[in-house]
Amino acid sequence: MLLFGRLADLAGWREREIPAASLAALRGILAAEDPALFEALQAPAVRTAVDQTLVNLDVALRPDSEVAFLPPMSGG
Amino acid sequence: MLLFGRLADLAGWREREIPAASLAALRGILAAEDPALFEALQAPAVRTAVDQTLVNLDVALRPDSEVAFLPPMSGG
Amino acid sequence: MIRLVQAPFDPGEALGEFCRDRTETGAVASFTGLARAESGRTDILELEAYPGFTEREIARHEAAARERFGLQDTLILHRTGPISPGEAIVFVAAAASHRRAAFEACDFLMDYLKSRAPFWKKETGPDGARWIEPTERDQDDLARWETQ
Amino acid sequence: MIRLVQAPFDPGEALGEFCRDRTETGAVASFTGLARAESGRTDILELEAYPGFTEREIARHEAAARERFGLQDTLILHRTGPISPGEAIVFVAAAASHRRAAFEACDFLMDYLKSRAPFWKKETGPDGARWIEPTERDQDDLARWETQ
Repeated sequence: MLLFGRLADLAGWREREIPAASLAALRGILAAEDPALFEALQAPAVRTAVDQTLVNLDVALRPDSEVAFLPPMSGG
Repeated sequence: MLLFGRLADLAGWREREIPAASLAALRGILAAEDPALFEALQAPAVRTAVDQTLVNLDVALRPDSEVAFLPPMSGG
Repeated sequence: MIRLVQAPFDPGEALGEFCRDRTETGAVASFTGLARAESGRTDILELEAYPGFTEREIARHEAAARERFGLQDTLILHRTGPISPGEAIVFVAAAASHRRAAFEACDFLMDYLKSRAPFWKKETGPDGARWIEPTERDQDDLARWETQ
Repeated sequence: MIRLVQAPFDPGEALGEFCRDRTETGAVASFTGLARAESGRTDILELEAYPGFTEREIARHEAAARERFGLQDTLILHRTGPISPGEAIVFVAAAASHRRAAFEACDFLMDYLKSRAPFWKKETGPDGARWIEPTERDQDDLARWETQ
């Protein structure tokens, strides 16, 4: 699981291995472990990518899936 | 007197000394000498500059005045 | 083409290379975004990307721009990591046969990069660090392309 | 600044110099016009200026652009004399704190250069020579700035 931008600052880490069978299960684990991070991930502006593809709904995860939480983006 | 662009091609010269007391007098000399050039200079799209300043009406000329006839411009 | 670059780059060199040997192009528009010192309020800018994902998302928008504006070619260079004031953050170039298409494509790509491309930007100055998010103006700029 | 140049120039070098040591700029837009071969129909382009007058007229429009768009700086390089396909004819750059102003200023200056700046342009190809005058599209492009 990957965190970017202010989400990584909030959590205090950028990358971790977390065993979970689905996105919903992963969110459940985070809710128990770090409620502030869980809350931040629920914001509508935060996008979720699974294996580098944006997803809008819950999806199943494989053991090697890469989940990334993306706060509002700004380049340039 | 200076000619630019297609006016110079039409006249076969780009620069000449022509004694004339005013723009109108200069045009008169050209009308007698080269009617095709005179005609071309009358086109509304041709601008006239005296001493590098655009003029719209007849003006008096000094012996060292520089008169330029400018056909439609296009750079870039 | 999109390239993420970690070291400072010269936008002039990028433009020079992009223009080279183009005998049928006519028009090349470019945009260079430079890091501002903001009178001492910003010491360092830090740009984070999601390698792989970031390039792929940008390439998708590059392809959309080429199609929409009938471009011959595009180039995007984007810095990641720490950036000092005066350094180039982003360089965008578009080649077309007419200047209007080249200008609009650069404008379109920059609006996208500012508000939608997968980058995260942190400014650090004497008052501490803050994450930059798209401004209302950035959102308005982007919306222009949706209503056309 | 406006400079008429007789030898081929590298637009990349011009942009590199223009961007150098700008710690408060943010945005640099540029435009490069390249001579087209038009699939063999054009061998050579010849640009004539009225030295002194041409620079002064362009400087007046540069000043107008700086004022209108709140620019920090502008640079215009324009070739004169014979130009081969692929060579840069014109380079325009505008520096501003926001990208919209920089883009619009380049666009504005190019529209002016195409239709009103004191240059005369002759194309020579296998079918002979012809003088280029502003197209209807160039006139329409220019008119956009008058109605705003």
